[in-house]
Amino acid sequence: MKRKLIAMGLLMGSLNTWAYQEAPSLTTLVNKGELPSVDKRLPDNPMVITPLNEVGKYGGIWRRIEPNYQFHEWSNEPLVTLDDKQEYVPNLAESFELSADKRTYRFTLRKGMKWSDGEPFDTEDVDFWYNNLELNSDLEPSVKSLFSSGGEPAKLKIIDKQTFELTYKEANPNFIEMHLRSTMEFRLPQSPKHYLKDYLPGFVSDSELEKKVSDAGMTDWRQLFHNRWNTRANTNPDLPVLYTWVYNTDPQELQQQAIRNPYYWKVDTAGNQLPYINGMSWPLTAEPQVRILKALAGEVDMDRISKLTSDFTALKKGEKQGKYKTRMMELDDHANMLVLFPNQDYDGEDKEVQRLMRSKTFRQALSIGIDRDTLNQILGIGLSTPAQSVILPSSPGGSVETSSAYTKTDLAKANEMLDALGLTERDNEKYRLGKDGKNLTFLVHFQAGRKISEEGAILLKADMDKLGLRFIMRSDEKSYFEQIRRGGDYQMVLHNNTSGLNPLFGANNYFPVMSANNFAPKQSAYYLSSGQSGVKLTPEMATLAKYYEELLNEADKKVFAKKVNEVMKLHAENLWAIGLLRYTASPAVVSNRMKNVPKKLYSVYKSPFYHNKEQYYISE
Amino acid sequence: MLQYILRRCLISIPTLIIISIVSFILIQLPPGDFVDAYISERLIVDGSINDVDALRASIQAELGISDSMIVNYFNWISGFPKGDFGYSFQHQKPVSDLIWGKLGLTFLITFVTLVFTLITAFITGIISAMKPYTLFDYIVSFFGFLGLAVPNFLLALLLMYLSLDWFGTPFSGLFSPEYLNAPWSMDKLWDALSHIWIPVIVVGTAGTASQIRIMRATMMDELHKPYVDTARSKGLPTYKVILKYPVRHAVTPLASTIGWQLPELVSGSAIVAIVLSLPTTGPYLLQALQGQDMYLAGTFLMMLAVLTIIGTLLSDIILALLDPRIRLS
Amino acid sequence: MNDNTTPLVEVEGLQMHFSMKGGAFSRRAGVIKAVDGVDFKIFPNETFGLVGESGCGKTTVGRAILKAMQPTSGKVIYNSKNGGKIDLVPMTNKELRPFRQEIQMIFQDPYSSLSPRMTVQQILEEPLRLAGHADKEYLYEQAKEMIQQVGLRSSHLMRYPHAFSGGQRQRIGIARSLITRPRFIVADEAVSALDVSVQAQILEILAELKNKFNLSYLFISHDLSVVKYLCDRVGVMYLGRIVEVAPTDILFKTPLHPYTEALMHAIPDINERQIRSDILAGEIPDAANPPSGCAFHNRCKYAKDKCQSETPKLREFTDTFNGKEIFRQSACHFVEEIYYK
Amino acid sequence: MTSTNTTVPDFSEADLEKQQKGNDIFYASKKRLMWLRFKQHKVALFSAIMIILFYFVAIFAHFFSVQDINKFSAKYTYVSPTEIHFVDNEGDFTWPYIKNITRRLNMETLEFEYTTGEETYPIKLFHRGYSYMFLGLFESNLHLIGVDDGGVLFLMGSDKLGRDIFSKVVHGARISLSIGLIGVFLSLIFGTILGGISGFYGGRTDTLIQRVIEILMSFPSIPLWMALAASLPPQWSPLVVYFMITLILSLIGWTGIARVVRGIVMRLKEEKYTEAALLSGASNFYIIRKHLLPGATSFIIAQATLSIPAMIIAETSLSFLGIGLRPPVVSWGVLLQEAQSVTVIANNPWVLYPALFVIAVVLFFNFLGDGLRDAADPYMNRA
Amino acid sequence: MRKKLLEYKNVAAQFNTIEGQTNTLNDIDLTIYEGMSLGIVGESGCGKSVTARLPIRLLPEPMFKITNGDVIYHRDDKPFDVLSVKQNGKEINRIRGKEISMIFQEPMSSLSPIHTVGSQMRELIMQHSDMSKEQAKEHAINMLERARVPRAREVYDDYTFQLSGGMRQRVMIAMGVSCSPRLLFADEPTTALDVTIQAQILGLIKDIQREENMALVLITHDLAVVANMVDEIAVFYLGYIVEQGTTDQVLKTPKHPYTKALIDSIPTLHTSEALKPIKGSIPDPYTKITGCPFWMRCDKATDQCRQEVPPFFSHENDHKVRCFEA
Repeated sequence: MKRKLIAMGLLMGSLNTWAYQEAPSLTTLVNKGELPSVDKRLPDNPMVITPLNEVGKYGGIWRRIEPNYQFHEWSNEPLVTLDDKQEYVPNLAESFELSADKRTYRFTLRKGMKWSDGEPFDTEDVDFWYNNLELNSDLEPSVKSLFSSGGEPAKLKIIDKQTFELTYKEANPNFIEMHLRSTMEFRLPQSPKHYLKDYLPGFVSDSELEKKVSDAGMTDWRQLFHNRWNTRANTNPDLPVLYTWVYNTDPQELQQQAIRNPYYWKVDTAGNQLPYINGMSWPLTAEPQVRILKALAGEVDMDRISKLTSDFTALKKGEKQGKYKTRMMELDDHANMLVLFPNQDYDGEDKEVQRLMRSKTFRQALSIGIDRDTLNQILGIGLSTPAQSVILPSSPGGSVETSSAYTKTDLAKANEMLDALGLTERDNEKYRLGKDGKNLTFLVHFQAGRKISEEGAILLKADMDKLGLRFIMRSDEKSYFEQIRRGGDYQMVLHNNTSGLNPLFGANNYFPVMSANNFAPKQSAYYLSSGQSGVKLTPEMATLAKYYEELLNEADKKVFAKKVNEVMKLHAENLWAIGLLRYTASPAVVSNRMKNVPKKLYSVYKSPFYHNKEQYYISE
Repeated sequence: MLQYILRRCLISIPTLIIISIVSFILIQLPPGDFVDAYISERLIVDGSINDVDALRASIQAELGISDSMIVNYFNWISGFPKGDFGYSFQHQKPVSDLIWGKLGLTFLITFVTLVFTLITAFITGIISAMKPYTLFDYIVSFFGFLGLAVPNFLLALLLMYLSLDWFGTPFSGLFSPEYLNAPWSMDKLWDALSHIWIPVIVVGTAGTASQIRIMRATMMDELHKPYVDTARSKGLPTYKVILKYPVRHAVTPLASTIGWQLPELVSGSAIVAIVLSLPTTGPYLLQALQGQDMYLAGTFLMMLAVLTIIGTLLSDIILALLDPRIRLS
Repeated sequence: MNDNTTPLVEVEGLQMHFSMKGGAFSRRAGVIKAVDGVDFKIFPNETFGLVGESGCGKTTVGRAILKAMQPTSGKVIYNSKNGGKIDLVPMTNKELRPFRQEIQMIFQDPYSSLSPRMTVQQILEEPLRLAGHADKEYLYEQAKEMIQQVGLRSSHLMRYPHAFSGGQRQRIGIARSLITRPRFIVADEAVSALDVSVQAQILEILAELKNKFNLSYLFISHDLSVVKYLCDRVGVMYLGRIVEVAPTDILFKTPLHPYTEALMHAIPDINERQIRSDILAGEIPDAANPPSGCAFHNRCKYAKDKCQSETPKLREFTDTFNGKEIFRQSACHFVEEIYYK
Repeated sequence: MTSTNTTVPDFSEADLEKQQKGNDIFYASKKRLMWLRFKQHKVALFSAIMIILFYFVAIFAHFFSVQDINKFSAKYTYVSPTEIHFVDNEGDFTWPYIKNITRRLNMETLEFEYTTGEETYPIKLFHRGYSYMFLGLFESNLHLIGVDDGGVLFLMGSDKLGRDIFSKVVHGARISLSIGLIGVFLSLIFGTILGGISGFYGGRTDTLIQRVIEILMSFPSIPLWMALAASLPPQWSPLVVYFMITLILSLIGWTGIARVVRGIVMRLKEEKYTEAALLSGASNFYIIRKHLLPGATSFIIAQATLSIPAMIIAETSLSFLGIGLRPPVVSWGVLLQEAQSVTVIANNPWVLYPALFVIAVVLFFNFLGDGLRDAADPYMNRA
Repeated sequence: MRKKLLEYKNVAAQFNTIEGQTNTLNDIDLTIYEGMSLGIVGESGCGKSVTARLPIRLLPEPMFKITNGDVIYHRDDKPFDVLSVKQNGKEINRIRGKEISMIFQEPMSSLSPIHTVGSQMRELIMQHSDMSKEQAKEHAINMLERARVPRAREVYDDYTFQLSGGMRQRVMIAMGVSCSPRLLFADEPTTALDVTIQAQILGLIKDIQREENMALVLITHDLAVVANMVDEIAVFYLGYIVEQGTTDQVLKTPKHPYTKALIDSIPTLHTSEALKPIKGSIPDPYTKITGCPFWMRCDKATDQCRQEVPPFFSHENDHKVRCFEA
């Protein structure tokens, strides 16, 4: 009965006659006069969230375990977001419109929205954020791809207090999804003008700024600014934000925490200001082992605990004692956890290696020589799927055929193909000699400390031994591994594919157009620098690059899917990247006291967050 | 005495300078630097950045570092007299804001461990030496050797797991939740001391073994010194003889172990802290080293060395206090 | 070439000063004059005794002559077999090498002076090897002969030093020092560490070998009675200086220096029943801070004002003993007044 | 009764010798004395035998390993140590045999569960198993023990990749034990040379070297290792890294040895027999070669023996932190790194077996070093 | 009649070490009377120090084992068997330092270098009396002055390493007599000292013995030292007393070949006879010797000497000799 009334009230919400409820702790503050009443804190048209199961109760602290530096990632508030069905849902912006030429986005912000310190949030902040921060070459020497097209930054036009337009040079239909998935890059929700301008040259006098910098023990105003802006880590608890919970601990404290944003702009269907949960807390650092132990001890309410599927068992066994449920948290965007990339741009001494890596037959032979089932059994405890390095079959343009091409092990066929390439002679250790009669060695780099890679490397080497191919697996420290990849002179790397849903997010996995491309790094550099550096694109790579440009501007979803499928077919046939296994889910725990938690959990990283985390509540 | 301390301090200065240079070179040895690592990460997130050099220059300017190691070194070292140890790139804070708390806790653990090992070695060493080749002696030396043989990190891991099994909560950290963010007070110190036993046991095991051996050996030597006979010939009861003479003499070599024990303990606490997630220097140093946060790593290394130098100094002073021959000759 | 009137070794103005560094807590520094101008001569086939209490510098003199220490100044003139008179002081280790086999040393401690890792044979052969002999047969023959000379048997050559008693070890030490057929041997407290009965044996051997091999000894000892037994002439040292030199017989009969006199009285004697503790008051002064004038004045019962202010020189005296005229030296201002009254 | 002839016969000796007969201690060399003394130290003797055994097994790692450590098996991940049966179905004692196992994934806990089958496989001695190069000389497939195809023998269980942990331990011993040896060898070279120079020449040289040692010792070793290991050029091959780690360990390890050597050299230099040689015209080189080094050897060996376990522990610690050796290199430290997960300790505790070997070897080395140190100077009581 | 103070009755003792067994003492029969001075003379390893340490049980038991005999201490005319009580027990501690005290050979190592002279003296005085700390200090300074220590009050607060060897031995003596013991053992008190200092110290010991009227046992390897110091002499050889008598008896009319040889082998200052060394050397302590301990070095040894240990014959005026010939 009551719920019905509430539902009716919701319809009248727009009339602004609604009386909202708030958390008891805030009511106390309001009564003391330290905080305006809830109606004055909420925007005129707060975003209404339908609780997953039921309207929750206020209170409690959500004990987490994720490391500190991800706070911004899992707190971010995009302009527009996606729901379960991948439909657009308004968020910061009440509404948005994309122009017919797909170049101009018009966003309308909610009227009366406020930063967590009560200051109003409007297009003035947007202007400051975009023109003074994002396009400030002192802070960002090159414009992020999120805000550029055709080599030029998008133009911001402020229409009024609530409305602004972002105009790209070329058609750019993917901004919404891009800004959703590049949470680290979209920093509007933590860029309040009224606060940050005090630390930016041009807004304060140089001498004043200099004093602030030296008072903080720093030497450059940018050090101070990044510190205030929480750029690389949580360094500033005073920064006003638009988040659900506001970081409010000293960054050096062992136990970090965030408390509710009294000006948070979402309400539930009963008119209760969200979030229900008072705050979050998480340790400054937690070793992988400590995370598991804490989870087992029931000291984590909800979080991903480990990246290793194999940790599931231990967590599962401790459910009763720790009063939690173990769930698999999906990494929906991650296509492949192991991909072998033969470098098409390798131009080193060993021309035989170069010849073979550029041969489609060779790559196909490698692919069918890999025993993916065993890999799956060992690395994914049988829960993974052997797959090529293409997007998920369920994504637009994906298909089972492309995903499973050349994944069936056929040693006889593989050997036959290798023989056909002239690799018939063998040395005294039974390894194949090159066509030139010399020893044939392939050097594969992988990132040290990445368990999947370490174990995968051992298994892969065993498979290659069976083919008579001498693979040397080299583990490299992370920063050096990145350096090798950037240099582009390697033979092969064993790494992952980070783009399973849409080939444009993580385009380096499919197109030779960006840095961090693993199969044609030098051609990518050529493309990226418009011919300034790198190696000219081969025809087949040029084809891929052309597809990329077309997809960037393609707004029609069907055409988009069709073109993606064509790209994937190219990949499945040519195997520039030899995929091994799909990502498996990571074990997570959900405490029995956490309510309104969806069945399906997604990882925070580059995905639509925890679903409506503001409507979770705690009930003992 | 004062003059001696002053002179010892002066002697330490060139040592410190060399240590600072060595520390700095060490952390600069790996190829690439923080800027490189940072750029790499940026490129993974946003692969469309094409002007890497501009990015590098901008970040270098912001961080106030140059390509020249020497310039960076002098920038760093010149701040020391002012208490300015440079800027932490990872934490975006002056190093001086970051290190003291961790060093304090490192010191606390090291100090408590030192006291613990000294007391243990003192008592068991005396008993072992008084009753050599008895069951007690054998048990002590067996456990001593075992302590030496079990790698610290393994012990830490096992204790952590067992504490979950036995007490239902894993041991990690140094404080109860209510004191985590509390300012330092007697209660918090007490709380820390009640948590400190696992790291102390873990770090202390190896050192205790060798100290017991030293104490036992010197006690056995001293027990047969002529002055012990003299003391006995005076008709003093055994306990008075033992405590006043051999024990008093054997304490000196035990005290002199403090000097080299300290670096070992600091090392031990570093690795244990990494396993147990203790907020001491260990994990931060490792993180700083791996992240090539050079000023932070360098300052940590330097401070740890200074800590041990101070330890050696203290141990020398204690020795001088204990032994009039050093003090007066 | 050598007759018994040309000195084999002449020590002239030998000085050995040590600079003293301040200890950890003290900044005290200064110079210890361990040997402060010592002159004496040793003739062929003569045993020259050097006696004095600990810290008087007698051992330092011995080591300086052997060049185990580099003297601060002075000369050590050695009348070598083939090279005539040479001053050892300015010579380098390398230059000294040819003369090493002519000058040897016997050590005090029979335990530390033999390497525990070598057999007796190896120990005995070592000096010969160092002198350039390599023929195994010859080396063995020499070792065998020498071990027999000191009263041990050739079967002992195979043993390690730890199998021997102190006296036997000292014999091995003597054999080692004699194997290169030296002409001059410095024996530093060679019998002090031995038991009374063994001490006598070693003294015997030393005396016999001296005549057999025509040796000269510098015999350093604190024990006047031992010196008396073995030495032809004796020099008495006190605080870095020689205070008296005389042929043994006459020295012990009529000393010409109050210190020698006191020393002799202090030695207990089986045949005497009176402890003479009143003879010498006080203790030996600190070498770093010696008394002014005659260093002995503060313990000397004859001391006068002059002794405090003026350092006495070593003066020559002529005496008659058993009808012969004998030259002797003393460094006392009042020899005439006290002893030739 | 006065003996005036030069030979003073020890004529009591003939009689004495009768009693001493059989007491060969009088003819015993220094080395022999050490050995006699060492033999009395039973624990040390036992440790020495065990250590030799360990090294023997490490050298012939392939022969002693049951399975190829490069062979992994998806069918056998995390198998607990194989149960060896001594009693057949009739209840009679029989030649030890094992039973086959089959795997099933428990979908509830996502855990592999193994059930024992009925097929039996006897454990064979000198079994023909996988083939390998015997010490790099010739191909062989002989192994100490093994079972026929179809059965799997995991003496200490298997790891995540289905590899036999026992075989990995045997292979890991190669690296871990040799790191200790090589590291100590390098430390010995540095330590002996620098300590020797320091003790022999004294003066300023000594002060300088002591200063260097002081500085090195005032660095806490683990942070220093972390810094050094992090500074290894990453492009180096695992083998080079292995040697560099050893070198790093020894760079820090030499200080202890140098101090010992310095002390001994200073003492031996003061020994009168050294002076005797010097006064016979021996050169410095002769003194060092003939008197100082032989005198110091036993102490150095004892000290070195005590340093080896420290190196082994250091290797495991570094590898554990992930800054030392890394898979696919197999060392005990790497094996322990695989065991560092709580999940593993809880579910597959047998992965911790390598730790027992580390502990055992370190214990044995310590006992051995202790025994050697005691035996090093049989004259100690005599002096 | 002299009053017995300490009696050794047929004492035999051994050391059992890893290397073997030594017969350290054999059939020691010795009586010390009140106020007498006795010299025990012998070469190293003859058992003279063990004899001194035995009555106050200062030996490393159980490595040191008494296999036969009794040691009786006569206190208040009540015989007290010192071997019957616990080694470091209360009964022994009552005697140690108070009734029997010792002066050791090396004053350097026999005094702790890290404690002050005062601290080491005071503890002894306070252990055996009811004196307060202050009183004990005054008493100690008094004793130091009696031992002719100059600046006694300052020396009281000095550390022993700051003193010269002679001064240290004076401190030892002052300490040894500070509780007015009835018996003072002086174990080679002057071996480490220079001759001139030796003379001073010997004089001091003799003076103090006379003043305090205590018994003195002076242990030395140097016959000349005892000649000046004691009334009676016991000559030790290989754990046996081979000769015992008044000083004159032993030195002027020695009866045992060893004593004779010993006297002959000492170079003296005032006579000019040739030395007559004893042939051979002292056997290794682990050697088992049958018969007379000296037969191997004795010219007059007979078959009887080789097989039987001679009894300790008493000759005229209590001059005892262990020799068949005498």
